[in-house]
Amino acid sequence: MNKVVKDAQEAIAGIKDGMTLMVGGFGLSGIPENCITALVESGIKDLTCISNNAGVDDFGLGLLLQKRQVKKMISSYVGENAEFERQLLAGELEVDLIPQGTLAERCRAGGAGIPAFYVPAGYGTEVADNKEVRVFNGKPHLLEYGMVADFAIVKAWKGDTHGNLIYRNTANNFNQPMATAGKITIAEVEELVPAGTLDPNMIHTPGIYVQRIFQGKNYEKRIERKTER
Amino acid sequence: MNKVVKDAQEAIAGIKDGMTLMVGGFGLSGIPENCITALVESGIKDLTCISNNAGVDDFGLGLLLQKRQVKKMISSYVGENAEFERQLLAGELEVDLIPQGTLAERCRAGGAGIPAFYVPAGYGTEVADNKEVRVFNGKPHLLEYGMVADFAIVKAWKGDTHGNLIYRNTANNFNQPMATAGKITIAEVEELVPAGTLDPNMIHTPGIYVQRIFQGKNYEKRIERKTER
Amino acid sequence: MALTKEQIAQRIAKELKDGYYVNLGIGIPTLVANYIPEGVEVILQSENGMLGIGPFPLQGEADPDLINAGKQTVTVLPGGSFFDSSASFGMIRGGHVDLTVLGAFEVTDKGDIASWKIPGKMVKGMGGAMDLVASAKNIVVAMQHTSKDGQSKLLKECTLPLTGVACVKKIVSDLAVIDVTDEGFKLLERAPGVTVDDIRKATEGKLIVEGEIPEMQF
Amino acid sequence: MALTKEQIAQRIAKELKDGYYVNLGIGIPTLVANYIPEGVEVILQSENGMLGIGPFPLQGEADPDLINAGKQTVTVLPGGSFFDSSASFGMIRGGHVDLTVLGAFEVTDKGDIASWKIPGKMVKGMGGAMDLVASAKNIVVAMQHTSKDGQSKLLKECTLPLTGVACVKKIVSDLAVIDVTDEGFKLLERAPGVTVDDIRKATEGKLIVEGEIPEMQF
Repeated sequence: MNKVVKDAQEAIAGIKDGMTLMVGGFGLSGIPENCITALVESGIKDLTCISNNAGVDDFGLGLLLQKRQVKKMISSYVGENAEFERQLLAGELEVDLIPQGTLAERCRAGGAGIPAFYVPAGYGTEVADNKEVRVFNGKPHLLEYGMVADFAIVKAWKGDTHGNLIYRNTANNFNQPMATAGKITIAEVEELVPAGTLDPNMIHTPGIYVQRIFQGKNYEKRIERKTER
Repeated sequence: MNKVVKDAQEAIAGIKDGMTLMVGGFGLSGIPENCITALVESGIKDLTCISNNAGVDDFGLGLLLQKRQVKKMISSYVGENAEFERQLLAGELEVDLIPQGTLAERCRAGGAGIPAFYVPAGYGTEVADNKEVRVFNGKPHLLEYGMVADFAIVKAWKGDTHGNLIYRNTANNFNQPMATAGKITIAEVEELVPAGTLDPNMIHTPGIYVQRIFQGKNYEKRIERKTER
Repeated sequence: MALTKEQIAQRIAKELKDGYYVNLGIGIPTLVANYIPEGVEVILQSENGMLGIGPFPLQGEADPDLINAGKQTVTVLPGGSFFDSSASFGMIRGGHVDLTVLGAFEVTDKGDIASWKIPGKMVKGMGGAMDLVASAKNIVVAMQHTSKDGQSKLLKECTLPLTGVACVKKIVSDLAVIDVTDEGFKLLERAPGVTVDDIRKATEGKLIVEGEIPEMQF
Repeated sequence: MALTKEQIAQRIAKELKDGYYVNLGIGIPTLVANYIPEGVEVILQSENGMLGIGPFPLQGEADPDLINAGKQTVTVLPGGSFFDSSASFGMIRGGHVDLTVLGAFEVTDKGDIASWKIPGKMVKGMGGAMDLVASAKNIVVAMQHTSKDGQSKLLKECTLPLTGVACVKKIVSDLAVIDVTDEGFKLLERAPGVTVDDIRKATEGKLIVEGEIPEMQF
């Protein structure tokens, strides 16, 4: 068993034009910086990206948008990216906006073999268009579907050679559910340690979900809104 | 905010005849021993118990069965309890047997506000009787419902005064999903520490789910099948 | 005198009870944290995956791995915890959060809310707002009673795309505190110096005024 | 000569590939762990919430908080992890486990399996078996080819309540290795000294025999 790859270039091998990717992170927190850079350099295009946000103009997934490598975004909030808004209004980009909790649960469900489930979020709104409505306990719910991706790309704080991952603070966010939902899951970590180093009670993502892992480098970890006392 | 109660007697206050309880544990591992003893002493009866197993004849939920306090068991496997089998065959006990993964997911869904979801487990078997069947990706699935309980009673290794819980090894099992699904959740822990002691990245059950917590005593932690090299 | 944003937040803070788990939205709702009454301990949830939001970090201590749902750097209080987004919305969807405070463009007298989209002008996305309003046990909206050009935002029907239907329980605007009841907007309190008539004029939806309406106390 | 239980386990172990995540059921399947081929690293999953099951503990080191799905005390290997039951079955249901080995009372030539209930005689429950068979990518059944009184357990239709339908991919019995194909039971290997005719007599379901059938190698 060998899941360790050298770097982001090696990790993204096999990602092709037109594929669907899940990309972890919330805003710029917990995004897989190394893999995003490698994707930008690769020139792979027509990607469908499932990611809560779309980065900012010049960082995160914004870099892929800038280079027009993204055909479609599936997100809950894209407000920080002006280029995104421009491409969307110009009809150059398809966008599927999904309530954040539904998006997270669709990833979790995809990974957990649950093809569909009911949630109340979005009932009575345009999100409900063309969706099945069903009443449970007197309250209308929408049928939502589990989601999987060709590749899920996540960022963790620590990882081991078996693919076990630990996230740090709010950099966990979508990384944990998305890690379960990739046909192939790539994890980049700040620190890669030998199997047996991490406490088995404190693993956020068990190694079974991770096919490729590497220690990333030069993390910028940009802060979107630095707020101090 | 004060969630700490003195002991199991105080913790189970408000549990009444006829109520539905979720009780954590797998076999005898991770069961809330103190609360079970308190329930036996209380004489509360006609209980519906949602628990993966039914204990053994003289330990765990077996003690409640012995005293005929249980009207109905909702479980996946009850094979270790002869008294259970006797009561069942004699028609003295109602039993709802549910595939283990479906049972766990129904608890998780109940806690997470998902009223229903589809799973493949049980399709084509007697478990599918009277259940809605729906095909996703060419495969038939059953509609299953989220479950909640009047009280969920769980056992953790460590807990803090805010109700945050950490489980140990395979004693986690059903405790974590059930903790989310009690209208009132009671946690008994081997060690109760002040809030701020536990690493916030390593909490299995966030305190929001726990209404009452106490440090249990005299844990027997009986082993069902001691197997050594 | 219409309330300032800070005063709206201050008034909402009086809704907090000891032991509450609270989700505060972006904008005015975030300010509510500054006015938590003495002796009341509330635990703030952030839908990006934490419980126990503390104050903003000290100078030089901002942590890129520790942000709130508005992407601001924050700190974590003792007893806090971190978890993933699906777990976070499980908490919200399951009704474990006691109180949700959020902003709105428009609210109706049936409790419908529009807060996420202005067609042709703004396409940012709903974020977690639809999940929050669909499942919260108790929703308080912090908002301006009217638009800058004087149009009411407390309506019979929303003109903007909805975030959720029949969900808002209470509104604290710059003019009034209002309960959303089965019969319509029920006026509870007036901003200091604001008359019932002022509020009536600023409210397009059905307004119920019963008895003497007290001024807000701060 | 019919295989012993140990030999059935030994033969199944040859199905393991390096890097496989494997769930071994109670009984013969558990014994498979003793025969993992050299140079092959597999990680064992236990549906009560762990990856990386190690050997039974040394004398005096049994831990009540560390058991397998059969409630036996076990150990955890480096790189292992613990998680709750819903996460564990998420793993199973999501198809992340490469191979599942379990026992059976009966299997049909369409891949149906009965393994959990004998009406009027045994009411133990299905445990995780229904979840496992409904979702595993690859299911190998370890079983006796016939009952003690010589009745075939490889049938056209199960006589006992089903655990799952059209799911079994391979059978290793005391007499044979058999693939379950769209056309029926396809005989792959014979136990040493057992003839094709012996197997034919012991198999009620449709048996496909093509060409020379080799003896199993150990």
